[in-house]
Formats: sequence, C-alpha cells, structure tokens
Amino acid sequence: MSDIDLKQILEGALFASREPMSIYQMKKLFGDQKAPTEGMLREALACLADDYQGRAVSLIEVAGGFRFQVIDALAPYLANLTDEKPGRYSRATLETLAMIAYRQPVTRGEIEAVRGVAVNTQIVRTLEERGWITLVGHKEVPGRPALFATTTQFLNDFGLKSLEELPNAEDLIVTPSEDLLDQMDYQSE
Amino acid sequence: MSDIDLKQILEGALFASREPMSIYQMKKLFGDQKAPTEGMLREALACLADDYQGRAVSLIEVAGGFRFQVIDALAPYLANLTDEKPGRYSRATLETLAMIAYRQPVTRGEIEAVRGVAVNTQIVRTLEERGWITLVGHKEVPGRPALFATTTQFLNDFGLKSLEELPNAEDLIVTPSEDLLDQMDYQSE
Amino acid sequence: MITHVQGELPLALVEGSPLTQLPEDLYIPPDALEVILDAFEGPLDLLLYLIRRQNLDIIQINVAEITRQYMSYIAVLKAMRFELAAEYLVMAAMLAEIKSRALLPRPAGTEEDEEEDPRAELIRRLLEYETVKTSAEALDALSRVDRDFQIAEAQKPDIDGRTAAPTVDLSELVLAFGELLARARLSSAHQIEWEPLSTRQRMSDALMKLKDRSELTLSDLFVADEGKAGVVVSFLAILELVREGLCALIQARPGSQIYIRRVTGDV
Repeated sequence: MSDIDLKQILEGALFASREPMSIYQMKKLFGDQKAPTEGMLREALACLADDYQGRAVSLIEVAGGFRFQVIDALAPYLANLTDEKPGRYSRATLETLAMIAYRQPVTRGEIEAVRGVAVNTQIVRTLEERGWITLVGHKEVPGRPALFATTTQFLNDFGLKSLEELPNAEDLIVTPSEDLLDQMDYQSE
Repeated sequence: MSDIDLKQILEGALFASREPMSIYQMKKLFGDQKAPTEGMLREALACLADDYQGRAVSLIEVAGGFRFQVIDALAPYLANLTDEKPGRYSRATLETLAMIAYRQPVTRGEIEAVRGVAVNTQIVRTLEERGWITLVGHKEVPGRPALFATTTQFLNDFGLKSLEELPNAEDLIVTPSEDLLDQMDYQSE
Repeated sequence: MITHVQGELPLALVEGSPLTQLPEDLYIPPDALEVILDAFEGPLDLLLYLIRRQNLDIIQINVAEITRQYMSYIAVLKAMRFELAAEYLVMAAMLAEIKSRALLPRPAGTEEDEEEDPRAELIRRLLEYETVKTSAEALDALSRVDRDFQIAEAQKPDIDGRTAAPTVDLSELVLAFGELLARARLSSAHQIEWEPLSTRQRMSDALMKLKDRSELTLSDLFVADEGKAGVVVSFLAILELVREGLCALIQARPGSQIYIRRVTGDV
C-alpha cells in the first residue's frame, strides 16, 4: 500500500463507482489483503467528508451506502447543458438490448457468441442507466459472469404487457445475400 | 452567482459528466448569463487541477476536453470490486488499431499489405463498436475500399490530447545506421 | 501423424535433402509448434522472430540463412500436417525466389533495378511490419480507460429538463434481432433451441426476487390467477434455472417445503 492511504483508496473508489458504495464493498477493495475494520473505514470516510467541505461535491450517506454528490446549488448551471436533442442508439446497442430481451437471463459472453463481436461496457452501462436492463445474478461458471435481464420499465416503455408480446423475430428473418452482409459490415453509424 | 465561484461551477460540472467537457460546453453552463472567456476558464481549470494535486482523482485534458479521472495507482484496488477483467485485445486487434492510428486514413488492403495477413471483419467491427475507429470515406480506386480513421473517443480513452501525442514508434525500434539505409535506398512514405 | 521416432523415415524434404531430425536451432518441442504458430501474427512476424533471436539487424540479415530456417519451420509444420495459412506459403515462395536470384550470375551490364530487388523489398516490409508491431505494443502500454484508470463521477443533483434519452420503436428492436439471427445463422453451423419467452421472463423474475431474498419457496413464484398454465411456466423456469446452474433446489425431507436458493451468497 505504501504511499497510498486508506482515505485515498476510498476517495478513488467512490468516484469510480456509479452506485452508492456499502461498507461491505469497501472491504472488498482490499482483495486478499487484510481489510480495514468498519470503524477504520468510517473514520476515513468522516475525514474525507471534511476534506470536501465547501467544494462542489460532497460525500453523503444514503440507503445503499456512501457516494459523492454534486451540490444542489449547482443544479441551475447543469440544467443549461441539457437542452440537446435526444440522440440515437447505435446498432450495437439495439442488438445487445434485443439479445437481452429475447434470450434473458443472458451473460455478456452469450451475447458476444451470437453477435460475434465483443460487447463493450459502455453499451451495457447505457442500457442500465436507461433503466431497461438490470443485473439479476451471476452464472456459476469460471469468472462468475453477470446475468442480465430486461426490467418492468423496459416493458412499459415499449408498451408491452409481458415479454410474450414481443413479436417473433424468427418470422422476420429474410436471409440477406452475401454482399448485403458485406455492406452492413462497413456501415458504421 | 453570489457565493458560488467559477472554479466551483466547473468542478461540479466536470464531476457530473462522464464525457470530457469542452471549453464550448463550459461556456454553455452559464446559459443566458455572460459566459466567462476561454482565458478565465483555463485559469480556473489550472487552479482546480492544483487543488487536486495528491488526491485520488486528477483533472486531465484529453482530445474531447477536460475530465476528472481516478489516478492509475488505484487500479489494483478497484479491480477487486469486479469479477470481470477489463477487455484485453489480441495482437491482431492492437496491430490493426496501430495501423489505423498511425497511418490514417487507411484501407483494409493497406493494413493487410503491411501486416502480411488478412484483417478479419470481426476485428474491424470490434474496433468500430468500441468507438475507436470509424469509416471516413472511400478511396477512389477500383472497388472503392473503405477508409478508416481513429475517433476523438479513441484519443479520450487512451488519455491523449491529439494524435501527435501517440508514442513515436520509429523511436522505439533500433534504427539502422544512416549509411546502411542509403545503401538500401530505404524510403518510408 | 508422422512419428519422428522412426530414424529412417524423413520428417520432410528440405531443399531436396531429407530432414530426419528437427532443425537444431528449433528449440521448441514439436508438440508446442501449433501453439507457437498461433503466437505468430503471420509470416513477417515469424521471420522477425527468427531474426531477432539471433540479435541481428534486419538490414544485415543473411537472407540465405533466414530462408533456410524459415523453410525448416514450414517443412516441419507441413510434415506434422498443421493447417498452414496460405500467407506462410507465399512467403516461402518469395524467399525461395530471393535465394535463387542470389545464386544466378548477373548478366553483365544489366544494372538491377533497386525497386525490383526482392531482397530490398523483403527488408522494407520487415522494417515496416516491425514498426507496426512496436507501435501496437506502445499503444497497449498507454494508460487506458477502464483498464488503468476510471472516469471520476459524482451523482448529479436533480435537474429539471434532463436531456431526453433516445427513444426506440419496438419494430427497430425486433428488426435488430431478426438481422442478428440472420447473421448468426450464416456464420454458425449449429443452432440452439431456446426456451419460449414466457419461460425466460419467469427465469428473470425468479432471479430478480432472489436478489432481495436468499431463498424463495415454490409458491412465491406461482401467481394464483394465472391458473394451470402459469404453474407450468414457473415450473419450467425453475427447472431451466437449475439446469443452467443459476439456482439450486433444497428440500429438508420428502414432503417438506421446497426452497429455491441462489447458488452463492454474495451477489
């Protein structure tokens, strides 16, 4: 650990995490090393919260644990950034969502096997943040890959009562000719 | 604005955004109010970067703008939080990416000519979906092959401000002496 | 497979003479050859390896010697019936040509054009490839997002007029899946049968419930107003989850309550 201290480790981990961080997760940061006690963690957190007094972010405790939050006073400024038009999701994002909807619960590896391309973290993150997919567990195989499924919000947003209402995609397959496929490979969006 | 100063506004906005923030976007924070000049913004950013010296996050400038990132030294701790290993890329993928980064815009055929082996479609798609390369046009030769180039996201993800910051590969290999080169009539294009 | 125990049976013919043992500068055990071949990115990479192993400058290579070594590799690989990519054979042909040219006396008075000198061309290609190989390594050594560092982020305060997220039409989603299936069908020979969606949804529901509680009873998954069909779907979903190793069924003794449990505790 040498010149990195406990407070700094927690500070980095809290900023890297998109979800509030529990004491249990903080202990996990230390892997095989001896983890600090809850008392030590809380002391470091209190110290860290002090460091951020008067800054633009503050360390707060919420139900799921601790997280850094931008202070409310900045909301009017941040609101000025948000008048852009909604973008579009890439083909990769749509295909990943489709795979999760039709084949859930499914791991990233299984999606990759069908798509033939690595699924990047950003896509999964986008869909999670959108509230359409969620992690429902881990598959008990080496690496314990995360299992993803669609959410109730996904059904609501797509106007479905249940997954069974998803149209049968197999019926829609028109086998494209080879050169069409080649073109598809080259169309980036 | 009262008790909130420019530095604090930028600090909050930078922490609120996952994407690097450009000077243009920073000006947008001020909506209808008079926006600070680029000089004022850069001064506040320099001051902010100083505040974070020695902390767990640092303010970095990349191609897309400015962002806070967790310092590299904490990566081993953060890795303990997830079972999934961050993407490792095969040599074939990295060499293809390197060819595109250093020789852009470049066609697949040109990459193949240098590497001496076929570039498979999956590699190109993986890099496209990662958002690191994109199709920028077609070469006006028979067959009109696609031309690829790297993206701003590529620079952002590798922590670079511009292509000029790419490590200079020519410096990395043992260069034969000048007169030998003359004998060979060696020319790099 | 040719065994190389039989002393008299040559492994291969190299430049007309039988090769009865592996080349002595080939330090690799034969059964590792396939692995080694996988480690090379192509013929140029293999040639570079042969050159670098001798600490030679590419410019100064003795083409005849490198050709001999390369041919030995190829001969052994062919003799052992490894599937060789065509590129390796093309390179072998090119090396053979360079060597034969070197052996032929040059007709007097004909100045050989540098551009067409295959040796110079080979050296140019090797140098160029080495540059790419080195740049790829240098690129990989750069600090990279998600591998070496993470983006620092804090929760945003509540903002009115949040950016509208992109909307997706159901037909777009279905079309994307149809295309994906069509593509997957072309590239893979085998097809997998999947559970009907009703079962898969129930599987997700069960896992979702197991996120909050460590165990469920069977009746937790049955919804009264779904009737018999609902029970069947739930039952199939549980069987599928157990088969895929996603949860376990526990019963203390015959006839007692059956519990569905997560396979491990720390989710």
